[in-house]
Amino acid sequence: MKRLTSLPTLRVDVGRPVPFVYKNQTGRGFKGDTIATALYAAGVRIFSRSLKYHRPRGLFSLDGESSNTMMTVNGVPNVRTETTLLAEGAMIRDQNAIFTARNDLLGFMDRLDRFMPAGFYYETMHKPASLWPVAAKMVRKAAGLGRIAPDFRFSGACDEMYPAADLCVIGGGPAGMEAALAAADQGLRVILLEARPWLGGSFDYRERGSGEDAPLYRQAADLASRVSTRAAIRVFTRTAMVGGYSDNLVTAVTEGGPDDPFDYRYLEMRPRAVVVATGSRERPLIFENNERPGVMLPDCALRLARTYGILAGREAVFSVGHDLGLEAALDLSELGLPVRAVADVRTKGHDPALVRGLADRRIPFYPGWAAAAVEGKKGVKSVRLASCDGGQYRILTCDLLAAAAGHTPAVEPLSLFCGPLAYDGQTGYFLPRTYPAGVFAAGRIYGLEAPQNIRISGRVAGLDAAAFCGADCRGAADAHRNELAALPMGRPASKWVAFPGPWRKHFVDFDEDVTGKHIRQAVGRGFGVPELIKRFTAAGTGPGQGGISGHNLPLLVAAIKNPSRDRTDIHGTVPAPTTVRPPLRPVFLAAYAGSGREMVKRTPVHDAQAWEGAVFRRVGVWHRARYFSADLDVSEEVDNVRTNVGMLDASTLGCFRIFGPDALSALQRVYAGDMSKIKDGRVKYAAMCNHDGCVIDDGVVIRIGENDYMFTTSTGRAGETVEWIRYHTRFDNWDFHLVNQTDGTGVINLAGPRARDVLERVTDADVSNQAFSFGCWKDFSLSGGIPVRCLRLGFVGELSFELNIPASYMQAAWDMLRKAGSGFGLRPFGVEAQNILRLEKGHVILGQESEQRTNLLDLNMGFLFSRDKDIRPVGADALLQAEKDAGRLTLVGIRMTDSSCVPPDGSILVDDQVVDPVIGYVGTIRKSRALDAVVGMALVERAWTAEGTRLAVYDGGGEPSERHDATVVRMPFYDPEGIRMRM
Amino acid sequence: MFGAKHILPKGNPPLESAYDAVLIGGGLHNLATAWFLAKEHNMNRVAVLEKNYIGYGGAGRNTAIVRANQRTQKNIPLYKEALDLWPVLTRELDFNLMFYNCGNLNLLHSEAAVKAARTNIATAKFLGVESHLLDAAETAKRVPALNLSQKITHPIHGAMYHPPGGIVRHDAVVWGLAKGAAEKGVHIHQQTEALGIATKNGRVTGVKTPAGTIYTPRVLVSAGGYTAGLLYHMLKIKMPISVLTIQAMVTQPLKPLLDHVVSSGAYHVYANQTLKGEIATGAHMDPWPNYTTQTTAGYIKHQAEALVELMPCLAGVKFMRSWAGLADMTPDMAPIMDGNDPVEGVYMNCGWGYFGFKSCSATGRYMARFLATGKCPDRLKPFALARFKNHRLMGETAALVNYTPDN
Amino acid sequence: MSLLIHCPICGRRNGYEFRYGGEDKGAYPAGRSLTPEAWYEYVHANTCSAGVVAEWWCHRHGCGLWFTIFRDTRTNRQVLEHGGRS
Amino acid sequence: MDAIPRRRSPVIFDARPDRIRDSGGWRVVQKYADEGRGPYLVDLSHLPRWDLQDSDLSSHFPAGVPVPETIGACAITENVLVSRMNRTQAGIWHLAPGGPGMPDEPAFTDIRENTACLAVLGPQAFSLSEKVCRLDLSTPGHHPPCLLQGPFGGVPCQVALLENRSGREGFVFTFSRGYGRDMVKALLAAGREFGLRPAGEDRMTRMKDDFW
Repeated sequence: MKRLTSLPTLRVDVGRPVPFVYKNQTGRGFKGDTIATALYAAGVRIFSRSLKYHRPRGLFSLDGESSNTMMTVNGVPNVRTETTLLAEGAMIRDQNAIFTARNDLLGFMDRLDRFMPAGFYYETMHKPASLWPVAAKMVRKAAGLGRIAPDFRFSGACDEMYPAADLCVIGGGPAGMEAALAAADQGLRVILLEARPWLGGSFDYRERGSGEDAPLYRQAADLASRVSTRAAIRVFTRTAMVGGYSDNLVTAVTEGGPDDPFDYRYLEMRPRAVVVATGSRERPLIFENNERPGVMLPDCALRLARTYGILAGREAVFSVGHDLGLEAALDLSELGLPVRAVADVRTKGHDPALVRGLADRRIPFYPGWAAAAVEGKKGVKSVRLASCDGGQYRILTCDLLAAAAGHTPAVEPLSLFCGPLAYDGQTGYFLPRTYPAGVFAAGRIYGLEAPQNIRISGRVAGLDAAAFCGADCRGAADAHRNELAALPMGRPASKWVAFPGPWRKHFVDFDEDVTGKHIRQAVGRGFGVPELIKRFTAAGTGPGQGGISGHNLPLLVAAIKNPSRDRTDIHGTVPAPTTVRPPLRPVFLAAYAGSGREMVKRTPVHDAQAWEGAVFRRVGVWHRARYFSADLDVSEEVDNVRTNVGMLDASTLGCFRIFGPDALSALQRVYAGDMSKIKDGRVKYAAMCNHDGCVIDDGVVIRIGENDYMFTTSTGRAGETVEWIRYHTRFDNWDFHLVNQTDGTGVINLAGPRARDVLERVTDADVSNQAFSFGCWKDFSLSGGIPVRCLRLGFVGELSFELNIPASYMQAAWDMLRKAGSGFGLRPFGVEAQNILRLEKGHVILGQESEQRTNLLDLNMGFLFSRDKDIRPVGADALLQAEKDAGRLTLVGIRMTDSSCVPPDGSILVDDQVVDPVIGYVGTIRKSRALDAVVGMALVERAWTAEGTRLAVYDGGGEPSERHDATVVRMPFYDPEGIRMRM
Repeated sequence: MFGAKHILPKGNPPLESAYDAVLIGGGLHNLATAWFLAKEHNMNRVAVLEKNYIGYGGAGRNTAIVRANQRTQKNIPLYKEALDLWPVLTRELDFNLMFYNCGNLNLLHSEAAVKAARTNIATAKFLGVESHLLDAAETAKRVPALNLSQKITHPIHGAMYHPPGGIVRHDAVVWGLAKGAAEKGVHIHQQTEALGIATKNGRVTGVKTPAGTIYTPRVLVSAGGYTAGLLYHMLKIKMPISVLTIQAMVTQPLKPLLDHVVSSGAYHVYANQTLKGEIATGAHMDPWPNYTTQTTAGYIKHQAEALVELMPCLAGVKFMRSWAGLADMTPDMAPIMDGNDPVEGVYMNCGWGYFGFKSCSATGRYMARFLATGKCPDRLKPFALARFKNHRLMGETAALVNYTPDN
Repeated sequence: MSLLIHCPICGRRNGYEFRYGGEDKGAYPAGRSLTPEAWYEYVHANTCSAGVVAEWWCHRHGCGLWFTIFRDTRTNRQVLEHGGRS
Repeated sequence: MDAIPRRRSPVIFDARPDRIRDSGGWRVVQKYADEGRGPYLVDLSHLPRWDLQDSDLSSHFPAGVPVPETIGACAITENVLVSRMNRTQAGIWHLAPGGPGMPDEPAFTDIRENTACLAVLGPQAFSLSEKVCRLDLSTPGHHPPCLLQGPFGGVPCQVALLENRSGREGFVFTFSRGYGRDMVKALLAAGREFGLRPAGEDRMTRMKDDFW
């Protein structure tokens, strides 16, 4: 097709062809084309087949209001070709058709509509019962539009941005640009979002405005250049708002242009004020076959010509209800499109200049008429126009019907901020009932159509927003408001719904193939409001998200429920439309995911361990080394700790300083035990409970000075500890201070019978058992002056030195110990080896042996609870009350009868003789090489806790009758006297 | 052939001055209770009061996922009975509830998760509910779109596979039960708000509505997220509940890609493909109470980040619609079903969190029995409110919950 | 919805920077030990009000302060800049 | 006994050092071979940082100056930044070597090991920040030097704005040490389009006239 190349409004560069491949044939569009405009220019009229009836669908609008032009591009399904810029070499395919969209073997579905009334699934296919599973599979295969391969990989670059601004203006048309300029004049930092690649809105492609001097496109260009050169205004084009949330949170997605370092950029901002100036679209006209390829909105036909240089047909008929429709008909006629007739449902109130223009061009004009039907299977062959009273009709041949009933404001962004919409009898629009603080609107969204009015309303909104943000400009805003009030209002568009009839092929929603008949059926079955009809018929749930049906659905409901009323006068009975929800337009998951940044903590010896072959796992916010051996039973790591010496990186444990006059009081509040009894140089083991008495953390506390303590927490709790202590002391006005030293404190647990031998080689300090015995702590230096705080603990049950080392020295200390230990068989061990070692000692790991509901007493840790402290600790009341309850799960040690049988962690204990046969849960169970037995810890009902009780373990692998025998045994299993850790 | 009868009552039936039972809340649990009261206990002078439209709350805003692989022996049988009821209800209501038995896969991303799954699997199997552990390769065979790389945030170790589960069309359940109950004489009053519960000498006497007081000897409050607030404001009964918004969203419709319900605790995600071809996904709750049913920007982004990592092909798919509902969470993730305490004749059924849909059929049946006999069925006894003051949390969740200050 | 909270120290911030700390029920009841009922009332029982509620929040990802606000649970909006306690 | 043990920053730049100084075990890169034309990313983790907490902060004079009275305000003296975090707490960060030693008082804690410290300096520093955080660094409401406490790069940070005039942009921030490597990765990825490059310690000192 030859393009119109000399229009001043053109946005394609006809000197720069862009090749593409459509169904194995190469074609060519131009720089600036969308995929759909390029295809349209290449003669493509059927872009897709509809979801249910497989009806042919074509280009209807240009802003993505429906799924009509969704295609598969470069393997990506459901691409909205009408808004997607044509890229060099794009591979374009139809979807949801057998063969092609033009010749779809499923086209017969359209004739089966009688068997598919609204909600037909609910009342069919379930008798007999065996039918449904088969039918469901067929439905599943038939449903869905595009296809994506499981191994598809998205190749685009995505990132994200959180721009700061005082005002965000949504919509870069004349009203939005005026608002941005007015607010910037008042010193606001402004962000302007525009979904199209250029600013200008509806002015961009229009020549005439009633009584204006400069053509509208020139006014748009002038405003755009002023906006673009203002430092205080940041313009984001190709950026569609997708979400709006309370307190003015705005999200948007930018599609990257050729010069951008990204393909999609997710934007999120929270300006103080928002101006919504998204203008209006055309309200689709409902008639028979109103979605045939060849039927499109007048604005779509106009933009095809003025923006892309494409005349949409050879011969056109217009059926409109608004002056812009008349303007489009006249303009297109002047551009060379033969217009056979223009119908307008309004009998009066047209812009006389436009009517005169039509007459001058000898275009027959039918006031009080509308399109009633089109003929033609794969395109428009003729149109039946009828007078709105139904008395007369005329059939006209044409290949293009530009049809709309009037305007519908693009109110969706506003609705996200303002909540439910209500019918406004003046404009026939659905508009917000209330506006939250800081949210303003301007322009055509309010029903303003005269260019001057649109621009002034933008200024008013910009000044109102500035005043809201604290600028001294209320007077200026009011002056413009008065100026606007004095101007004549625009001419209202029609409120026409549809000719009476069964509406069998009158499509209300294109995506879901919902007709007026379906709406009527839904109402008849008791679904009286749009929100329920949406659920019953699926209207508005498709990719267009109500872009086609949003305005018409409530009007149809009102017309159905009030059949006697005049069809142009149903307001007052119009129900609210369905709720608008984000995203306002479909957004790639990749675009939402953005830069996909991941923040995880690494310990200071992460690399050192990786070099030794560590396999890391995420533990809370950290990477921790779980294994060092290739064989995952870690027996070598375990044996080495028992026989030689191992080193474990425990840097992830929480480490805190607490000091100040009331530090002890704070510790007393959160720890169950009595922290006033900590002896100098000694380590105190302690547990924290929640109000329920359930253990949430354990660690050690030492006193490092007057009113000065250090304590440790588990890895998972470190992040919560400061807020936990502050929370539980928030009413006390205590004077104490906390410092989280977790990340700064590297920890190496040097454990095993040769641990002292290794340590003595790197320090001059006396670390003999006499000078430094079990349960003590001591500060000293390693070679070269590395300061360490060393705690003698016994979590793994061997002689252990827990070395707390400043993080920056950790690597040096690790290397030093590694070297010093080479003669003693030193090797690192990971968390899984530690798990086995501590299990053999009967030491609990919270969350592994305990559940959410497990309290301190259930774990046999009553010795950590002090009943008579001055300060009642968190959880004390619950512990005292639960103490008397004999029905609680309690921790026991178990040993498998068959030492070759190792049930997995998480196995259950069962007894068929009781009402509730699951009597316990195995926390951890392992083959112990040191003991040559399989031992574990389990929570069991109190009646099964006595030593020697036989238990049946069921692991869930085989049949429930396949049990393994176990016995309750005393803990610790290994070195019960604790001699080895005291060596 | 079609469209002969109403599904929803057109307009309201007359509001009578007395009923045998008044059910506050027109959601799934009360509609099911009403159905079973009429069907199994011949109690059909029953009113269901709904301040909006039936199915407007959680009934229409849930995952639509059904399963019976909970953790404890108190819970599993209830969900198992609910699962078995879908085909039965489809037949009895003569309404296609569209139970799609595709099976559920719970992805496991750590040794700890595998351990937790073992407990669920063993308990389920022990109680006669099918459930298996799959390794990573077997999991990927069932869901080819999954990312088996070790380099992702939470690498996949395997899955808990639960073949009896699947999805049910939630709106169909609402409409089917409403149609069935109304046919048996139950009065469903839409747009009728319960304003208060009248009591005398510790007994319920009636329910106040804008149209006057309805006299009744028994009232069941089961209004989803609103239940706890109603109990407090009508009767000063304080519940251990936090009401949170839970969100979900769908992608554009696709040809079949996911053959099972897939969920992941570590990523806070479930995803399943609906009969229409959309991938329905969700699971997140912002951890603070509120009664809005609005979605958040943070969540849709989080969901995309998670899914793109878990199933990379979805990066090229678009989200098109999101919504939210209310989840009334308890400290132990198990519901509260109780009655006659502290007010004789007042029953409550709440705290379902995000499990309310999958359980509604069986719960309705037991609550009907409770109301009809005045005696708590054994199955419901463990769910009494008193368990909280007795420090007997249920054990449905192994980990601490993040929406109460108590952790 | 989105959550915007005014921290007494840091000002208006994204709600995800904060951690919810429950309805403001005052200090833990005094006395040596509580009855199970009184304990339940303080620890677990909520009014679950749909309306303006006084509640505790912590600026977890910012200054770390615990403070109270008044928030309308129907709109998810803070209704006063400060709740009075911190 | 033997050589001074090496101390390591949590941050490693993949860039070729041009000039290095040794200081108490730290090997500090003063300059990299190619630092670009800004914005610059500078690692200051090796310099001292102290935490000061007391119910009465007015009795302390870290680096010889009083703690600012207004919460969020900062003072810079002798290349040391003192920030008021809340009623009872202040942060003291050395921005260049050679500052005073930490007072031997219990109210002070040496937190150099707990945190990593990075500076982003030069044109478009704030454009970069918009890609990794929701904090509004560029509002005219801030009066640098001042402190913001909030998530940056997804993790809690203390961010000190040095200057927010256009063309003279800069901020220094600290965060948990364990995130060092991922933070640098995130910043360099976000800053690529602006030309962000690692720069040596000297860059901070050289640019200080822009900031204080």
